[in-house]
Amino acid sequence: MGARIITKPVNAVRRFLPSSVLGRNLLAVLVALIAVVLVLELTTPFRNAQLATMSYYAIAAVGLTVLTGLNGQISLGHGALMAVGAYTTALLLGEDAVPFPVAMLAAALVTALAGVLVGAAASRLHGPYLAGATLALAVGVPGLAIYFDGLLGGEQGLPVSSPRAPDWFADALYFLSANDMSSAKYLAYLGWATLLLVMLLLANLMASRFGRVWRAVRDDEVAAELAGLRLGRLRVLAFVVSAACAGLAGSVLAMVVRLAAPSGFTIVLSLSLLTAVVVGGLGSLGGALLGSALLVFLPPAVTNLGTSAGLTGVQAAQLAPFVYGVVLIVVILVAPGGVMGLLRRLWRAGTTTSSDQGGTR
Amino acid sequence: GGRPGEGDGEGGGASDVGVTADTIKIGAHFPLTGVAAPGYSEIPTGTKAYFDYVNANGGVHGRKIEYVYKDDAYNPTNTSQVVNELVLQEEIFAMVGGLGTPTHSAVLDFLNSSGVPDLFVSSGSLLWNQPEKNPQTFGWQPDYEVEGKIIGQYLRDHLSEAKIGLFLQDDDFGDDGEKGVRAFVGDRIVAAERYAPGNTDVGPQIAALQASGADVVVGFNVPSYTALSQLTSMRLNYGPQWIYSNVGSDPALVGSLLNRFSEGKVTDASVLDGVITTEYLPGVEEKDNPWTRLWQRVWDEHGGQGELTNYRIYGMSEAYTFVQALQAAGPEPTRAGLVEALEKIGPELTGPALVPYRYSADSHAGLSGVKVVRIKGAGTEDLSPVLVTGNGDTEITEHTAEHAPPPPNGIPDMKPVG
Amino acid sequence: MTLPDTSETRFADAGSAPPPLFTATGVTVRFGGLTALDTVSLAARPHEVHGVIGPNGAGKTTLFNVCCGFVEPDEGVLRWRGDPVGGLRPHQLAGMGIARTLQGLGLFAGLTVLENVMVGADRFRRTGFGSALLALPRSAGDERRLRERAMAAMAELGLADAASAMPASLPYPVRKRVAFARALAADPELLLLDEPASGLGAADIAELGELVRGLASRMSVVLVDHHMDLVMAVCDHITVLDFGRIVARGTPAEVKDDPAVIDAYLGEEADRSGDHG
Amino acid sequence: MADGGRDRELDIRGLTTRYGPVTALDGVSVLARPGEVTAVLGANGAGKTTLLRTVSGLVKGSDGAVLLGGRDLAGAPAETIARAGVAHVPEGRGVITELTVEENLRLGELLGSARRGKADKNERLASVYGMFPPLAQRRRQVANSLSGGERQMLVIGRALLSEPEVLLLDEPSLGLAPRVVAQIFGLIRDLVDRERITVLLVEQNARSALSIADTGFVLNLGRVVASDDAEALAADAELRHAYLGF
Amino acid sequence: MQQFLNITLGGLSQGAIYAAFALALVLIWRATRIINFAQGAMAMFTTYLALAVIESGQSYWVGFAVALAGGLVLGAIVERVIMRRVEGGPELNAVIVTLGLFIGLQALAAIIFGATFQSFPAPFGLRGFTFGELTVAFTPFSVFIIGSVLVVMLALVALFRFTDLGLRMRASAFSQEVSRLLGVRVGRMLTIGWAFAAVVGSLAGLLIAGGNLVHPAYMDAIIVYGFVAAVLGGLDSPAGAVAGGLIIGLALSYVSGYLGSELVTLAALAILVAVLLIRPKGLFSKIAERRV
Ligand SMILES: Nc1ncnc2c1ncn2[C@@H]1O[C@H](COP(=O)(O)OP(=O)(O)OP(=O)(O)O)[C@@H](O)[C@H]1O
Ligand SMILES: Nc1ncnc2c1ncn2[C@@H]1O[C@H](COP(=O)(O)OP(=O)(O)OP(=O)(O)O)[C@@H](O)[C@H]1O
Ligand SMILES: CC(C)C[C@H](N)C(=O)O
Ligand SMILES: [Mg+2]
Ligand SMILES: [Mg+2]
Repeated sequence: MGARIITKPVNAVRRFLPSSVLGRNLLAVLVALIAVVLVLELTTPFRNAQLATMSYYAIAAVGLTVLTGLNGQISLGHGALMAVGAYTTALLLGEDAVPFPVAMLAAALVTALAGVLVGAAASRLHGPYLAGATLALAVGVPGLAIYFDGLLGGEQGLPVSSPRAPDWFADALYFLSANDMSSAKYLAYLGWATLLLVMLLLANLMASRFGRVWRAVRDDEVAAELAGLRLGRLRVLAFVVSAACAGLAGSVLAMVVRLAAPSGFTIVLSLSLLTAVVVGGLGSLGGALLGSALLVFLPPAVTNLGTSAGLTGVQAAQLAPFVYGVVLIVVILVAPGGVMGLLRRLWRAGTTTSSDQGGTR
Repeated sequence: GGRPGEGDGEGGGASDVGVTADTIKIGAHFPLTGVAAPGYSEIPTGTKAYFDYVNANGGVHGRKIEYVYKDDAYNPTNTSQVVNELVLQEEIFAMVGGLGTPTHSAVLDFLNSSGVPDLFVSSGSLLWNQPEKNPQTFGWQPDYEVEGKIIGQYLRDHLSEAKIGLFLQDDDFGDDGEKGVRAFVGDRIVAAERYAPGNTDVGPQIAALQASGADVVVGFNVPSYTALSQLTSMRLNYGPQWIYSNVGSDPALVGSLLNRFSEGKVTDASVLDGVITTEYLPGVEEKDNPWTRLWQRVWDEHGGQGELTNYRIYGMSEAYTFVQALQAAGPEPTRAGLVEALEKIGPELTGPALVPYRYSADSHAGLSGVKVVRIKGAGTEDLSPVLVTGNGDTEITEHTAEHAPPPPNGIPDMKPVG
Repeated sequence: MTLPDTSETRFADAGSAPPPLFTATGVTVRFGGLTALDTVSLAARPHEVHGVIGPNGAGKTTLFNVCCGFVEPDEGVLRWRGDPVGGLRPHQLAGMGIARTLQGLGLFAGLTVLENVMVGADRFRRTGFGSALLALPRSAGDERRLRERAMAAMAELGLADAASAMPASLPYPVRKRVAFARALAADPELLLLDEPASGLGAADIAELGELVRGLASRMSVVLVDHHMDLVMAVCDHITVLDFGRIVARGTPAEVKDDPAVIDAYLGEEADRSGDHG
Repeated sequence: MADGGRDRELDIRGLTTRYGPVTALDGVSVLARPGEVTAVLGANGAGKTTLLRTVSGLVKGSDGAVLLGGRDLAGAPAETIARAGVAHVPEGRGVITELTVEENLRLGELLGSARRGKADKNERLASVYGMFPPLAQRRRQVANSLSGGERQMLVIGRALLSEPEVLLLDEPSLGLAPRVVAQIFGLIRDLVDRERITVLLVEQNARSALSIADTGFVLNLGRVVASDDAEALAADAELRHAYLGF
Repeated sequence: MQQFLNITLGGLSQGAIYAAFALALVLIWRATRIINFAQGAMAMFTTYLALAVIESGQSYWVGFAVALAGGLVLGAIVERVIMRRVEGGPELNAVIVTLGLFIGLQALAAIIFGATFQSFPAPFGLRGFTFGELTVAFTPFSVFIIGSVLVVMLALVALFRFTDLGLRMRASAFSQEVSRLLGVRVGRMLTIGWAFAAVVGSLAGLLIAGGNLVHPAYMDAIIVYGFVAAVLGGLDSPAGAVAGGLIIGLALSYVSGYLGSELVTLAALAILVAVLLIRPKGLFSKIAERRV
């Protein structure tokens, strides 16, 4: 088998990797960062803009995959948490603007706080009851913006003045690639830097005790409780972590879209996040990334196909959701573990022969 | 490290993005899917039909107009994405007719900072008229305040005893309209009920209007809510004089929606009979109007499936205005030139609309007025002359100029300016 | 109501044993109309294996559940080292030094064997959320310590090779030992075992018996099981429940011949199977 | 599905079952005769449960035949096999915990009356309640509230209600008090003698299983390593030592 | 007073609609332990079917029958072809598949039937009953709605409580393996569950559409409120679904009429959270669960 041959070099490479969690994760982030710079510098401004969009979906999705994949709590309401982050950002980047990193931090904090509330309620609920409550959250929270239209701008929302690239940054990249810094590209850098930071922190958590006990709580509540784990607290903590990510995602969204408006946080957004996470492969950061890419790149690709196949604009537009729906179904039917599950299965099919899984008797 | 100055010459000659020797590409965003799609998704089909018609007749300055419209599902997040796509990937020359207040707000900054002309937003919000801040953006339809004012004056002069109720969409649309109405009859408003778009149960709102004793209800709402409010008041046997803003009253659409409830005892087509509304474009029902005849011809030749509707006429009318602007921009159009030309020709611009445009160097507001009409059978009868006004305290005046018919070939003939 | 303390004192005086580590006194539990436990008392002494037996539905698991805080007794007091513990919650047990295995397996299916056992050792963690988030060296040190504890517990049960296996891939007796190791990793002073022998073959049961006897030198054990060979072989004291009441207590030998026990629980052939071992 | 009377033998021939790369059964042949209890013994992981699951159709064997009165059931869906009269008391979790005790029993009874025509269902329910008094008191309770042993009683009672021709018992003594084990074994023996049904009994506790069995098969690593009269097996010290642990 | 009465009556008929939808969810939940997010889209589809029939000149009732029959077939097909493969697997996978179905069906409907508003007839009058001077917001059609919902509820209670089929369906939902061992044709039960649920869903779709406007997304709001109603009632209980539907319908009507319609969605959230915090498994759930 082909994969068997490559395990040796892989093992050899593994030996050179740093042994500490932090070291390994940092190295991965560094590699990813280089990839991001390369991709952003080599692609068109339009792709940059799409990548910026993907970054906020992905930030929310990695947070959600921790909540749902690791801790087993389903949330159909992450869009609402993104709204909290987006509005916080919009308010802070309004009239007397604070520096945007401060706004982002504040967005994460405020949303985390909201996450404490939601998480505390959610920690008592299970399965469809949790789904129902979070679904209501998704449709309910945007209503707040309409009710407090004086502060939050009602249906129209709040405009956001997105940050411009500081000169040193633009210069540095020009020096590297001789490309100009468009605003789309800068926002993409911002989004991806945030995403990588979030992924670093989440990867740290997943490799730590928290990753383990969250999964334990997911798998068997009773046994977890007997081992001294406080179910409620751990659930709330998972919710808070995931909410903070959603808040950051909302913040990036607000800056990329330049607007925080209720119709940007419909139930469709919440459901899309969940589908992204599951299609990519529940519980895996890479899977969340893949799922977000699908969310951003699939619909326009399909619409374009439709248009070039001679469909009218309206039909082509409907084709995208149609294909998206079909893809969702097919992925789950064909690869119930999502794309990551599929990859892992392929990988394992190649490697098990070489490792000694003889069983212990 | 030293590098060439940024900003690709916004005023310079480099801005003929999207223009080739024989084509010019423009774009728009519309809700083609989702809750807002019904009705509004027809607008770009009208626009496209008219552009095809123009193209078939030689285009503008020899260039064919390529019109790309994309779906945003009425979600501002998507709008920002598809507009990115239009501007950065499709490299459109200008945005024409992008629809919706919250949606278009999301791309206002982007379009303006990228120097993309943003013409004729399909919405009557006041936001599009900020030439200082958003020099590229122009409104098109009469804004809701102007319409509200004219309705308010009508109420003051002709229904002077009535207690007035308002039925408002809970956003700028309702707010701007309310502002206009209140300016004239604020003291007689006994109830202002708002509905949240998406919540189709308007029973409580109508019940409250009924309880307030309003004998006239002014609705600033979209067409589906006109139908819903009519159905609900029928249920309650509540029969005030209804006045709907132009956006919500499309008699053809609403009438066809309502008259199908045959077994629901709404048999005759006259459900909307007697309802008051406003007009600024000749509609499908005015079969003899030369403009309508033109639109019918265009639709028959270049339309896709379906009938000509008022939404399609709306789209064609915007397209017509755009052709005028493009002609005025001259044989070598630039983005800056287009904006400049529109500002210049604004005052003398005529077309399918009954009223003049307000475009100038310091106004990007669209049409300046409406006439008040009563729906009668399939058509309408005028209740007021064509009235024009502006925002704020501007007087309402009569617009007496004759509405010119379209040119025989159906294509405007604006002379290049400057 | 009978005086709950009488039976307790009788047993407290019975030997010159050290004071009990954990006592449940006068515990009554009702589920609707059903009285699952009726003024039951139990004392767990250091270095002693205490057996609880009785017919199905007698209330054994319920008694464990009371001791663990899963069921709140309608009446009765729990004491840990003599101090009353009111409103006990299950997650407090580990911190107090009490561990329990479940009647089923209760393994975390998505965790490797090592991780399963590390969860058991979780009470020895020292660092918090912040250091985990930033993957500070402190957090890594913490992990190392937990891993060492877990490995020690696994080594004791012969599970060292299975560290990276998923529980589902293991034979049943091995899985049973994983659950055991997880309980031991908490380094408990009191170990509650609910049917540890169920589903095991004779050889495994014998091995289990030795293990439990060995543990008694370190901790106090309370054991519920229906395998009389095991119970009779490892217990110092036995409490017999029937219909939620205590019908007999004493040493294995005393209990085995108690007619009430034979009648309610062991049945006719009881002594024959008890002899073997 | 009127399958004629009872009194049919279960003839398992060369059954092979794989879980991915693991071969759990490797050409196992077992003959279980009506009116007899046939014990299947072996250490943990020998393949006993797999044998029963393959016979009842819960897992698909890759090879071999399962003949019930001459009809090959191998590969048929589990519900068809159940309707043909094979009742499987699974290892551990066999109750539907969300249903009440009585609903669980009614499911067995439904199968029984489908197979045997309408008998008096209340009477038959009552007979099970008579066998297991704890169930009678809890008939309206959700099975989730039952103790481990009570659940086991429920599953066995339910299987009996389905009027089986072949009864597959996977460790029926699991979690039961010694007295109840004796009672159940007695009951099975009675049933076999009276109704001449065919019983395949899987047990860890080889000694007590052999005490009621007529014949026995010993499995090891998915193969039959010995088969004989129950008494002969129990007397074979070497075998006992190597595979049966007593 | 009249306003209060009208708001109340309006809330009741709206609530009955939520209840109808919630009943479909409860049915499918009891029969397969899946929350069918595509319920609304399926109902929308069959409603368009009815509309096509009615527009071709047939009577309302022919269209009605066609929609229900269409639901039966659609439900069965969806179960057979798609859901079969995720039943009994991870809960979330089923959720995602139904979401995919929801998105796909809605788009398909827009492609086939167009994304425009269409009016849908009602079989009975849409004018409120009049008592002397007073007209109340209660029409013959409202009577029909409430009547149908009650009939469906009673039918479901009877199905699950008194019939063997109901027992088999529930058993299959809880444990496929054990059910199969008991000779239950699990596949058939699940198909029947989906088919029945789709019929009830289609009925809900018709009731909502009657005397109203339809477009491919017209069920969206109902999905949310219907789901909230079902959860409120406790998902397992048909009576709970109806109670939940009425509670939501009334409460939202009052909020909309007296506090402002922008608060409606928030109110739904508040009610749900308040109820679930006190009873985490809904109003009609049986508690006392044994964990160990
Ligand atoms: N939550 C509950 N609701 C109702 N009855 C319950 C509940 N929990 C336990 N019971 C009943 O209480 C009695 C005692 O149950 P318990 O589980 O303690 O028995 P046990 O002695 O452990 O039996 P086994 O040996 O069979 O495991 C049983 O009859 C059981 O049905
Ligand atoms: N679902 C499964 N997937 C993979 N392997 C399995 C599965 N079920 C059983 N096995 C393996 O098949 C072999 C036989 O298992 P089986 O459960 O039939 O044994 P058993 O004799 O019933 O053991 P026990 O006495 O523990 O119940 C074992 O090696 C087991 O690990
Ligand atoms: C004419 C319409 C497209 C206006 C729309 N209701 C808006 O303001 O968003
Ligand atoms: Mg027990
Ligand atoms: Mg087994």
